[in-house]
Amino acid sequence: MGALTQTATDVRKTQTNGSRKKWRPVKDQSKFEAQLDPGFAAEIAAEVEGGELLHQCIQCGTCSAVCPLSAYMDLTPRRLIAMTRAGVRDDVLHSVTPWACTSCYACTVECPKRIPITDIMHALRRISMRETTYPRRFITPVMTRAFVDMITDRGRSTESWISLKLYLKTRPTELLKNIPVGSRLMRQGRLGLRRESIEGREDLRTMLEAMSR
Amino acid sequence: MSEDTSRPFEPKIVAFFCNWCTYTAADLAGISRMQYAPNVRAIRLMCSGRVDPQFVLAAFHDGADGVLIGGCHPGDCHYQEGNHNARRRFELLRLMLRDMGIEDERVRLEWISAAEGDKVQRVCNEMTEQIRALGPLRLVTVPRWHAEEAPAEHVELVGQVTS
Amino acid sequence: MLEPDGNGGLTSQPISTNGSPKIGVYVCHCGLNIAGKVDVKAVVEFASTLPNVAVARDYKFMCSDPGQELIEKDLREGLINRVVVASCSPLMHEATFRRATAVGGQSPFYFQMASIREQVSWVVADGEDATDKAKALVAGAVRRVALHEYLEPRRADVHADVMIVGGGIAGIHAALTMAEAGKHVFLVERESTIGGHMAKFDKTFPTLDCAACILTPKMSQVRSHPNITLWTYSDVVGVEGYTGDFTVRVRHRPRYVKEELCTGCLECIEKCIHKQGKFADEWNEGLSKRKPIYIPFPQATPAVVDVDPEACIWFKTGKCPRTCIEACERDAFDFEQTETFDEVKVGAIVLATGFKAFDAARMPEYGYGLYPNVYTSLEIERLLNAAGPTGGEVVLRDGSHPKVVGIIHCVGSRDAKHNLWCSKVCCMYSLKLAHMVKERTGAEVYNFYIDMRTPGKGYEEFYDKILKEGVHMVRGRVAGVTDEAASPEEEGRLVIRAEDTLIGSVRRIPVDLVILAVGIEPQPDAQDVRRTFNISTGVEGFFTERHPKLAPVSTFTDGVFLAGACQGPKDIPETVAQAGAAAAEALAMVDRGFVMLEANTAFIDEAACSGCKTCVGLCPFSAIGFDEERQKAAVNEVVCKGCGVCVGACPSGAAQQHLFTDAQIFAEIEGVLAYV
Amino acid sequence: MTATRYTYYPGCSGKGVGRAYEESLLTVFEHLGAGLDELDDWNCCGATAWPSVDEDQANALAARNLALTEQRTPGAGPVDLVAACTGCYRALVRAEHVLGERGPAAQKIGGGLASIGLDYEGRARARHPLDILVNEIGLDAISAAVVRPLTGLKVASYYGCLLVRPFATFDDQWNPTSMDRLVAAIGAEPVDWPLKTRCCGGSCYCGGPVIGVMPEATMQLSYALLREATKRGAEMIVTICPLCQFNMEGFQDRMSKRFNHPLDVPVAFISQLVGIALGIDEKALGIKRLLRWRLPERDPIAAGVGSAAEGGGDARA
Repeated sequence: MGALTQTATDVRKTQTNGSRKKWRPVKDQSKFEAQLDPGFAAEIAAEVEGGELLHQCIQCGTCSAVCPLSAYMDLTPRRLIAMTRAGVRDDVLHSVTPWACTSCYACTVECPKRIPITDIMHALRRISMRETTYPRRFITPVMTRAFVDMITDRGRSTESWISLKLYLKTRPTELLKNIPVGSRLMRQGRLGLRRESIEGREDLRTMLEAMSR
Repeated sequence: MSEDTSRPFEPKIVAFFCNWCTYTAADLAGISRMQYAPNVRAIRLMCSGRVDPQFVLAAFHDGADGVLIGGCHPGDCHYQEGNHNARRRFELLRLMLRDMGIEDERVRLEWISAAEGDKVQRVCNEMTEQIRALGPLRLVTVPRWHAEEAPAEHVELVGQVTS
Repeated sequence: MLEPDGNGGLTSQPISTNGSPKIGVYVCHCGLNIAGKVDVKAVVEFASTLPNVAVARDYKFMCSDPGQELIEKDLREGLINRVVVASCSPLMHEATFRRATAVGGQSPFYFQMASIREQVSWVVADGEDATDKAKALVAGAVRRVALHEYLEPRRADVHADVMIVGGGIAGIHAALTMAEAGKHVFLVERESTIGGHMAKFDKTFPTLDCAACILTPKMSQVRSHPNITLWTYSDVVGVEGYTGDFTVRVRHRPRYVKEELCTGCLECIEKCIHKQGKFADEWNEGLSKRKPIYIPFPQATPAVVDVDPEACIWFKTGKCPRTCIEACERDAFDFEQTETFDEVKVGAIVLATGFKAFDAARMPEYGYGLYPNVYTSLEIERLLNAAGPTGGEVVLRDGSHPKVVGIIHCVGSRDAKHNLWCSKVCCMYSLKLAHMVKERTGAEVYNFYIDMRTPGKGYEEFYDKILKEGVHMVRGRVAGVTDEAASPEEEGRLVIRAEDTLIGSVRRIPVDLVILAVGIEPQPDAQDVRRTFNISTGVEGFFTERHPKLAPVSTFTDGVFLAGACQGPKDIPETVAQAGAAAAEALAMVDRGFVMLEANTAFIDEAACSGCKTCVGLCPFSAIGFDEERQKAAVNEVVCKGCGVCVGACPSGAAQQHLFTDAQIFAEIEGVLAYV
Repeated sequence: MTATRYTYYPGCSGKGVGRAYEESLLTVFEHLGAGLDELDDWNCCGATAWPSVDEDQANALAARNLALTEQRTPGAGPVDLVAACTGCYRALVRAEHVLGERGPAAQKIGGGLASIGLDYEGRARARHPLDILVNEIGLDAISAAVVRPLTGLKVASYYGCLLVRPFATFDDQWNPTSMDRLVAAIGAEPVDWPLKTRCCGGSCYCGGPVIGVMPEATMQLSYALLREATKRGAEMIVTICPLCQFNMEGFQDRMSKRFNHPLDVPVAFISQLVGIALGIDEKALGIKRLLRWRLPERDPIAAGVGSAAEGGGDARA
């Protein structure tokens, strides 16, 4: 196959082929007012500079359409904003969407209402870290924690250590798949095992502690 | 005027708004239900160029803690250049007020177009905040050019400065 | 007579007075608009304690007939001789209550208003604060009105002619309405032909009648109407005077052809030494080429050719056989033409300067200017137009026909990065274009919209018809147009990326032609026009009407009226309706023959005038003269516009302003501060 | 050329997967008479991970580096901090913005800095090396110094997310061109393409790329870039972000299998390519650290062309 006919996505006409799916009972999906948290939007707005703009969202979907990762999210960014505004706190904080965000800021820049969507994603991550609602078996929250711990301790990050630790912890199979690349990187001096560190480690801790007070 | 010490200090601000731009902007703020500090009391003039420095002094004399003058943006004056006159006069007035020990924050000149209801809101709120922080107007020093006549009451000041 | 009051200010001794002041204070509830926040009873009680107050009352709606009758009755019965109404803004109802005061038998200027709605109940959060502020404003008005003096209302004659600026459908309709009523109309258009944007369209929604068929008869009527002077290639460069008596200076730019001689035979275009069109034809949005000598479109009015000096060889090099001149049997060419000016007096002015279409290149994500097959809606209008560059065929740049077409709504509209407002017409014209493109090409058409807005007579029905025709509607704002192909069917095509928000997934839709439904924005020179005519614009740049609901065609400058999209986005039916309204209001004024002017002119107290001449130089209208012999300044009250700049500057307090004397303002200052 | 020296912030990746970036930048700057001096005891910028824990702390981390830069260069004037990694660059610019607004967040961050005896006066500004190369050293000076013009080499410039988002500091947000202009200045042929700033999936996240998290998504995203660039004739992709470079370069074998599309596209740092054109030794540019590298056969290093260019350069100098 020549390069020109290559596609990133397997685009085929969907055919049912008479295949059947197993019936599973569907739970009551209606949202009762009592289940919603009317203060959730305000909670987010307080976390993020300009966050109150989410009240002005017109649900145009630009964020979802520019998002490079939206295809892999359980809720598109637009839906996440709508649910935040409606106060569907539980579902939002359990969503994988904020964790799939790569912080590329395309949504923030393109939003016709200037809603700081990326920063809202970060805020949702913070809350879901605090309340440990982040998705299980998903590496990013764990990695974030490990990264923050490493910087708090040493002031700089050493990629090899974090990657190794986390692959071992969460995705051993991925580690295996990436061994060829990893070993080449090591040979080429791009993946060392020497742990980076700064002299002002004490300073850094003092500063961070001063700020968490 | 007796000062009620049981209530926290609430500044009184007299505003002179030109009919065409700033007064209309204040109407717009009203129509748009923009809430702002109740401390500003607006007096409508046809043009900011009508503001006589005496008005400002009279306001301070009569108990105002601040004076706000609102006119059209430069180039937008309904009467061609009344706002330029207002500005020139304002600069001189400010120098004089400084000598009297009146802080800069207590007098303010703002260009607010008929479309800028939000600016009325912002300026009124800002000014109220600033003056609340400064506290009530107290004339501590006497203008330089009247030093020999001290102690001067501000009743006299108004007369002396302007006559 | 003005005398120093020992306070540095001056006390007014009215020249003529109606006796010692007996003031009536009337506090309006305005339903719950005021009473819902302000304790009206408390304000009335407070007012009754103020000096000179004889009567204090409250009423549900002071502006209603019974409300006004309260005032009139108290005046007639002699209970009061001055009036304070505490209600809405004076810009709203001052005239109403002045009239009531006059009906009650006093000079209408024995009246002062306290705005306790716009200034108080609508902007103060706390009820107690609001009541206090209302009291202060009432006190200011009471103190001031005691010093009001007897004034005669001023009357001025109105010039019977009118001017209309802008020859689009709004200007055309207003001009014809007034001309039919027998007024002489000067219609000034900056382009070489009238017709405006409407003349470029093929069909109009929702009826799909042909734009030219309904517009061109009106255009020729303008041309032939004995009461209309049509000036194309012209603009207004200066306006002086005031309502009823404006002097307008108009510049005529050279078109190098004598309009009165040219018959529009177009022989000269044929004979131009350029055998082919070579220059972008603005009328066709640059989609075709024209010669240096051209006529925008066959029904251009006036049907006179234009010479483009930027393109014409004669103008550029001075070397050309000028075959055009030879071809002209009427000897209509005049290559020496220069700018000329006219100055006319008119009583009223209608501004109908229209809009500008949003420049699609400002949104690079849609690829306009980058991908040849991304068009703006105006370009498609030209392609659809039988008189357009393709004779009405919708074709791609390579001449082929599109099989799939995407129409992107809200381009430049509802976008904080560009224009915040909804342009109002795009939903409907996009549906129209969808229908016509589908009809002409048989293509599949996708409309990408944020919200569908189809309010209007027959509009929702039109939407329904389009849905029935099978046009695809995708609810989602398009994030981008790209030629990046991610699947075989996308190869070589443009791909539109949008979230279909109703199914909750991002869709990539390959199309051959993209139409950008560009929005409406103010003309780029709207700010200059605003200054010339002394009116205002909103932050977005559209001209501001006097009142958004109750005075939608007049402005704060008396005698200047608005019609069409220069005041805000509008479709054709609305524009025509507004143009008719503007014409009617201008007519009402012109027909009456006189206007009442504000009494707030300046005057000089000769006894106090020191002859320093400060005021003379300051007056922007040269209304102050100086009597050298007596060394006194004097105000010409006819010319004075009542700004009070001279009054503010007069070092001796000799210059004063009716209704805004120093004494009155000092009293108001004291009033707003002394009590609450 | 006068010797201008800049304070330099390598970022964690500059010492790891982006080592070749650092090596080539240092060499190329030195060669062009503009040295880079590493900021003493710099710390991690906070990346995009720290804001997921605490936004103010993230900005404080970045701000410590800005404050150290000011401390290093006393005076009243502005002082530049050249941040190589795009992610670090954005984090530093963001801290500048937040501190510049003087709001409550700025106060909190200022308090943090004060607790370790530091202060950010607002003099230090983050600069991107691309900005310095194009707008300070200048394209004219660079093309004058070219000894090995890369004539005919088709290069797609990949800018990544964070150079122009959310802050577009020195280039256009929708269509940045500074790298393309640089490519043209060294004689190569820039390939115009629509994905210059589309996310590569690598996530500028110093803990490691997203491929570990969502391998399928990441491969789709980087594959789209490689496919589109090569489809438009690019023989090489150049970039300015260590993680983008790694992500596009490192997984080509896996992508080839996944998408049944043989891929072998060199992905280099722009500084490496500039270095090659300037005639700098490959070793000093860290070329061997790349997983795949090749200049096309028609490599115009032929003596005639090379010396002609050199002559031109001399004439200008």
